[in-house]
Amino acid sequence: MNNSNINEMNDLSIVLCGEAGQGIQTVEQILTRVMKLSGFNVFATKEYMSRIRGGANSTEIRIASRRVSAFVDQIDILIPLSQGAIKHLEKRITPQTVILAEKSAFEKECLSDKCNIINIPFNQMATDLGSPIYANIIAIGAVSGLLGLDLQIINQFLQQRFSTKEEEVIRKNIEAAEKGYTIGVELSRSGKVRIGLPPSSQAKDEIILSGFEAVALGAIAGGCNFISSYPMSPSTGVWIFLTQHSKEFDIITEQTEDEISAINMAIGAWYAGARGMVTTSGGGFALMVEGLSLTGMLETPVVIHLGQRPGPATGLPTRTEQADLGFVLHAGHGEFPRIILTPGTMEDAFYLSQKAFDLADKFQVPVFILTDQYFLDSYYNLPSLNLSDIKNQSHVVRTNKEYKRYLMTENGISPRGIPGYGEGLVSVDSDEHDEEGHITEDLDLRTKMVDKRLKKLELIKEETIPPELIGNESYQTLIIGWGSTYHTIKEALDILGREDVSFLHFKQVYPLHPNTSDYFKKARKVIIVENNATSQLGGLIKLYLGFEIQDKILKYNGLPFSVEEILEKLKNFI
Amino acid sequence: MNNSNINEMNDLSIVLCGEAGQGIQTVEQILTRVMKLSGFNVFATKEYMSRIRGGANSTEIRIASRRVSAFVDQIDILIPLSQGAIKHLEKRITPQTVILAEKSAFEKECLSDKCNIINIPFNQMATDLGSPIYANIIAIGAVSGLLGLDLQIINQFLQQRFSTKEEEVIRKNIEAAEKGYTIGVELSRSGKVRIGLPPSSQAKDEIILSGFEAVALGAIAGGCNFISSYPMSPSTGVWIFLTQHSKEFDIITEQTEDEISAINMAIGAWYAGARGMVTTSGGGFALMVEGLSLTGMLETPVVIHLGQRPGPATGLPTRTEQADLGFVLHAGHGEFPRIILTPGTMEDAFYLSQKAFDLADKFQVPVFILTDQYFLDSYYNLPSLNLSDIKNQSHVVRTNKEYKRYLMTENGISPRGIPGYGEGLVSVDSDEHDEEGHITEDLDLRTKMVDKRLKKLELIKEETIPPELIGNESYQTLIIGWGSTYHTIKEALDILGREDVSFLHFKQVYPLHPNTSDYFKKARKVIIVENNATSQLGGLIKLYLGFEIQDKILKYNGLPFSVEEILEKLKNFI
Amino acid sequence: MDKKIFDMGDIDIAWCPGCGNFGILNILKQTLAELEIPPEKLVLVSGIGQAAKMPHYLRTNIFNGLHGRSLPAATAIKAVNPELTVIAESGDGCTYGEGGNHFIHAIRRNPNITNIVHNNMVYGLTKGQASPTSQAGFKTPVQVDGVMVEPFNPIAVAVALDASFVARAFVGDAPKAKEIFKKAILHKGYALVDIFQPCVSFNKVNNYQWFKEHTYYLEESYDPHDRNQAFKRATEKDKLPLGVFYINPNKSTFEENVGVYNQNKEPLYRRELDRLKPLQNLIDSRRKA
Amino acid sequence: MDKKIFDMGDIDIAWCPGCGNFGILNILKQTLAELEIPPEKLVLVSGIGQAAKMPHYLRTNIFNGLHGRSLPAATAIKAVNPELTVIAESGDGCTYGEGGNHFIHAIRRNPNITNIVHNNMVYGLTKGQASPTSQAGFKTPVQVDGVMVEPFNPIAVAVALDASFVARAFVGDAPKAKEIFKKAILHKGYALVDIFQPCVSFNKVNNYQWFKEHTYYLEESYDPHDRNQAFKRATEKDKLPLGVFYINPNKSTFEENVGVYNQNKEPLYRRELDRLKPLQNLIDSRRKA
Ligand SMILES: Cc1ncc(C[n+]2csc(CCOP(=O)(O)OP(=O)(O)O)c2C)c(N)n1
Ligand SMILES: Cc1ncc(C[n+]2csc(CCOP(=O)(O)OP(=O)(O)O)c2C)c(N)n1
Ligand code: SF4
Ligand code: SF4
Ligand SMILES: [Mg+2]
Ligand SMILES: [Mg+2]
Repeated sequence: MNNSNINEMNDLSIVLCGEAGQGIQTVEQILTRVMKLSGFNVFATKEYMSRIRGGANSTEIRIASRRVSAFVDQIDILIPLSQGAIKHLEKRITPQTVILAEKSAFEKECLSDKCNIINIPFNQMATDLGSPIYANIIAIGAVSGLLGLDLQIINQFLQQRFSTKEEEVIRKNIEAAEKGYTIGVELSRSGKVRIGLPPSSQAKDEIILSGFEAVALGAIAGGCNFISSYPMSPSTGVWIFLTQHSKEFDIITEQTEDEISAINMAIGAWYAGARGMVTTSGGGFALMVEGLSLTGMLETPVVIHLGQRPGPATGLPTRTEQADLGFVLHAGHGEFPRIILTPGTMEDAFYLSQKAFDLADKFQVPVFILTDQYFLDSYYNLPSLNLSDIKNQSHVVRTNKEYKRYLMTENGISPRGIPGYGEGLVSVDSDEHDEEGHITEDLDLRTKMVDKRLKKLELIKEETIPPELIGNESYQTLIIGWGSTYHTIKEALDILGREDVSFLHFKQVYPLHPNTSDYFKKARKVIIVENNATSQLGGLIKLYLGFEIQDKILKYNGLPFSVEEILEKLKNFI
Repeated sequence: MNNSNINEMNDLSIVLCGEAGQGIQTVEQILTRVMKLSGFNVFATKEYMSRIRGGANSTEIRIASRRVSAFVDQIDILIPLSQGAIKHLEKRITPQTVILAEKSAFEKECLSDKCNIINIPFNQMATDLGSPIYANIIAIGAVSGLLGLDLQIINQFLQQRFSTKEEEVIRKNIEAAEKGYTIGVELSRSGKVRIGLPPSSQAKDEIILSGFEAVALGAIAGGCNFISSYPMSPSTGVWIFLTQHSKEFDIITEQTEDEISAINMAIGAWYAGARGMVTTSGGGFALMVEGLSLTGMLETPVVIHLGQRPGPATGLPTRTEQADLGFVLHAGHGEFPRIILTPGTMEDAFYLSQKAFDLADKFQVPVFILTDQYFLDSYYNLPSLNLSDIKNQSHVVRTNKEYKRYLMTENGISPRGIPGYGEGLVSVDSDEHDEEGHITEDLDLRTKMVDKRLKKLELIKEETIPPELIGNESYQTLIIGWGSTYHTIKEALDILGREDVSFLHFKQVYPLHPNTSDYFKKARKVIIVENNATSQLGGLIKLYLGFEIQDKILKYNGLPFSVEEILEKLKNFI
Repeated sequence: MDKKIFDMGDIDIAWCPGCGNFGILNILKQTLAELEIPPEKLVLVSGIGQAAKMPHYLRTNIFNGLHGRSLPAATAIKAVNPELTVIAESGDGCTYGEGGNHFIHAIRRNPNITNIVHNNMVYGLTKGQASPTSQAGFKTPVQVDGVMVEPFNPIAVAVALDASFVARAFVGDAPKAKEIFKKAILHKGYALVDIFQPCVSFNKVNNYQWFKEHTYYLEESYDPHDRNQAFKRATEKDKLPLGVFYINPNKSTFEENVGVYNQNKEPLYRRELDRLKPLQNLIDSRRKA
Repeated sequence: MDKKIFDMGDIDIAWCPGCGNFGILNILKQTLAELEIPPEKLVLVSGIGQAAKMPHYLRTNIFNGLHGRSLPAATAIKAVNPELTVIAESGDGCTYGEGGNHFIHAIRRNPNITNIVHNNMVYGLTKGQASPTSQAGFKTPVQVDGVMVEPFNPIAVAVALDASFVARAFVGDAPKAKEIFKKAILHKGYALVDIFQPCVSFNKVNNYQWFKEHTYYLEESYDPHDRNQAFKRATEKDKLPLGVFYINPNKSTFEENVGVYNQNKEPLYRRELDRLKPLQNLIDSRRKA
């Protein structure tokens, strides 16, 4: 076997692959934290099957000197944790991939000569230590050794992490890490595997955030104090996070009997003075559509986090897709405005989720935070989140005796009172209603009420988050993307390094910012990238800007785009 | 008071207005039938409040020598049945409107000099006959007398209609009709009210059909043998009709606990070999959206009749609107094909509803029949329905041992088996699945399955019903409409009488017929008419044809367009 | 308190003359007045149907939501502001048909709200289809051969769900109905009052007379704390008992369970929206872990 | 019949090793074999969840629909083709949570189907949230202080709804469970079997041991025809009885009630699609009326 010199670039991709329930998540967590504490930038993402045990799941961890935040196909180091792992990743394994594994156990999966297995008897070593469960920690140690980390950092971290465990357990884990570490160092020293990856001190003190954490933290920042939901992958993480911090932040959190109840509770909560949200996925949201229409008529704010996954119906519950945009845009009978936010970065997710509550409250409309499994389940380090500009304003008014919930105003927004605050009465009604909120059959009033509700869209446009242009202002080719593809496209373009190609990322897809057309007019060529089969943002752009995008890069097998994939597909076009 | 010469045109509009529960419907039914039997063409439509008793509801009955099938503002004869009726119709009453009423009772509602009340002491006369309930029949008699009908026809009809009642009741009713008739004849003879309206023998033997009857009959023609629904205005009529004829046609009809159950039952019914449908309105359909997505994944046929009414939410439950098109087009998470039919005439409703079942069965997709309250609650006479071309083909196959429900085929359509018919097994699955219908995590197969499902859309396009062009091929101006506005726009254009203005009516709005663009290219000016606030078909045309329609005639107060309104608005544009 | 305080003034009520809903409106106003509940502190929550129009006819805060969905909204309103008296009111179809799942789970959740169900054994607003409580044999335009199944028994189901308060009333006996309403509102926890209400337009079978003949009151000595006993009485068929069937006083309420009122009794709207300091701490904690 | 006829061959089963679902799969195969039900004449209908994957592991016709919606689909399938044996099978969350309303109304409708509910007192597939049947105090990532309410009691509710067959089984006792399955499938009408099934991954409390200790069988002499008695036994708390709680043999089935089989026993798919002659008559009748 030849010696392996892994990328002279400042970037390493480690993939762990094994069965569900085998502890991949623990390895992933420890490894990313230890790497960050050692001064590396980290990124992790996972793909997994819809099952609790067995199958083949994998996590990719990127470790780099510069920031990394996107999925790559490349595997520099593969650590297979169970049979079938190598087969599962077949397409991504190259002769450059170093496989750290018990050779005898995995050799038979290597059908090609691509398999560069460095034999490490993880299991034997673990058993020697007293139990096979130490194998994972040995692997962590080995990688750390390869990278030449400071063993102290690892030991400290393990100590802290297992602090609730018995002394013996801690000791064994540290011992396991050290055993692995020695092997790693040895591999590196012997030249068998050589990794040239300088740490960058910047990362050390940064925070690590996943998509679901960023959304949840943003919700807290936005004053969320009520969440009613029904479990559904991949959206449940947001709710779990909020629940686990519900005491610190006075959040009512309730598991409902179904999604219909969830949305109606959230609406009731806003009515009574809370800032409520729901978190769900496409199928759960399908059950909330009537409730969505209710918010349109009641002019109740509501925040809906929708983590997309491949449909139709149950589809691929644990996979990713961006195929619910058209649905969300048109959901609900009747006509009423809405806002759709589509964060691309952890910062986006945080600030937009915060803003979602303010927008909902201010305009009395439903606001969507549209993410996907890939986004929610990925994480990386970032400097921090700046809270200094966050100031939530409650748009609730104290009512007086003359209060009318649907007072006709010039801009269509009626001051929103809540019951019990002031002397007035607050009446909201799902029927067409008069200014007081009482059911009406006055058909002239009906027209006025429709106009009043729709008018708000113009106001909303004034506060629309413009798309972000990444790259040169004077581009010839413009790449379009939205939501979770942000970092992947950005990294691909970085690599492409073409001055004339820029990237326009939409963080709010509806309503579109009034100046959006300008970007299209300037471009000679426009290419859209979407994780769906029918180019839904393309449709939206055609509908609202009249601009038809011919060149499309679409993917809908349940996996996110990789940087390489974007790069290659782009090359076909430009 | 001046004498009234009502239209020398061949057309008379009679409006009855009164409280809910006052028997307007009976008057309307008898009057239209008697008129038709006397050789007049008839059209009737109603507008009513969401209540069971009280309020102010009205029915318009048009009687004409030529065919009439659209709502007009004009009121030639008004018969107010209760206090408030004149006020309710204020805007439509002109000095030419002849009001047949007890003067003393209604005079005070006449604030303007527009009120031309011909005093007929209906109540007194009825009381003289023994009960005020005969007032309505007296009114029927009066109108018949005015028009110079054959009294025999009226008497015969009443005899038949009340045949289950006691002899005495029949006699009294006939007597009441005769009393009214005498007054009518007298009014006519005296010249107080003169109506020049020749009957046309063609109508006599024709059938009268309402929108909901036409849809229901079409469903029967399409082999519908299962309907599961939950009551919701204005869609319930279809279901009631099917239920009332369920014995003749072997139809399983079930009231479900909610709309979710309704759609899932209909899907289960198709799976097991029935032809199922649901009927609902926007709010009920909102609850079926997850089920819709299920049909997308299972590739189960289903037929959904959706009678539109104004939203959002409960909105105006008994009114009309065309504002659920965008919703229906994009409803459901994930991506899958569908078909949306939008009948404009009773013939359309019948033939398209029949065809809906065949299309659903053939392409294994959900098919929508999109109507609205105005359409469902209107009726007129038509020659008949031609059944000779109707031949339903069951697309169900007998399975053999090797049967695979999702067999990959060239055109994307897998032969559909049903359990218990043949030796094969039929497995359907809401998860992404393999050819056999079993859950899969094979992501390459996923892509193939998405392609397979979406591919069907191309086939569907080949069978799309093209839009109907009414008027000259060589138009300058093209009016666009869909669904229920058919007759109204048509009549307005008839009156307008411009050679250069034609009307393109969409009976299928999705997918669009491949040649549709041609119509737009030829037009100098395009004007779209929609009963909604945001021009939803306009959006669809922009999305799929890239053609933006600037000139819009929109209405969204809960009422249908009238012929005059279209005419007037058109004049602003051309 | 004068019950006039709840009057809406000169409005047009969409119910049919003679409808039992008028009586319930009246009884409810009287109850609220006697309990001295000010309109500003009360929220009437309803779904869609004839019964569900009630909130429009009683001057107070109202939340007239979707058909079948009154209970989730009412539960949340009470949880967010426990200072409010919350009454969810709707029809039998709305509550037991479309809303059946919420009915089950609201009972389990046990918010301190009152649930008044106008049981006319029919779908009124949609013109007379069978409701879950329609009696077997009841004919309608879509039950052409009559209802084939036994009526849904909300009392028995509520007892099976160990509801904290379960009662049945009849609008034809206003004084007794008022007493039941009072007990229900004063009860801490979810309180169901299924109230028989004749629909004069679409239910010609179960009219005032029928209800009078087919009901009687649970005897004075009846102890509503025995669940098995309650079930037995709830399933009687010849005559339907009226009164309070069951009380379980040992259940904590949803508002107690949600936790946010353990230390701080303020309703949510009176609390700070910005919790930046603990948020900063939480964010900072991500530096290490 | 050999139960192997239902084997799927060499497939990858997505359940965790040791999961109670394996036992249920086995018991069901055995039951079907002993009842000689051919795979072609059987339809397994399910929702979504771990339990709901069952149909994929048993060779027959399957309809794996939406979470919570197995019962409407199963009801319709049976109604459209009564020659099929239809079993609706899903988890506790699917059936009593998301599907709660269908549970109530399917019981009322009484289709001749069997409803097997894998009751592991947890949401398995979504990784361990509480289900309606989770015991009070059960801690999960979203019930951080433990479940605050009493578990949903499907047996008591089914009895309250006068279900035609109500039983509870435990997968840990295969022979007895099989007998209960058999009775349920042979029963004419809706038959509920709530079967205790340990979830080894997410429910560490209610494991095999716990179920063994907390259950016992209704005595031989127990008469399942007494509804009050059934309710009483259904609400026992210390130990949960197993067996057939309640049978109401007097209910007509949904298929009987729908009417289309009164004269003609053929399933719908074997009937003519074109009914043009009566249709022509019906149309013609509109000439006069
Ligand atoms: C989702 C939905 N489905 C159906 C309807 C139509 N609908 C309005 S009221 C009603 C039934 C009302 O019956 P009930 O709740 O018993 O009230 P009642 O009118 O008898 O007082 C129905 C089915 C609706 N508004 N929304
Ligand atoms: C509408 C909808 N909401 C939520 C989900 C997510 N979901 C899948 S399975 C499940 C719970 C499963 O619990 P249970 O029915 O008890 O089955 P188990 O996995 O425990 O066997 C949920 C909530 C879904 N698929 N569809
Ligand atoms: S329809 Fe029945 S319930 Fe509705 S208002 Fe009239 S009488 Fe009352
Ligand atoms: S998660 Fe629980 S129920 Fe699901 S397969 Fe694993 S042990 Fe069984
Ligand atoms: Mg009712
Ligand atoms: Mg479960």
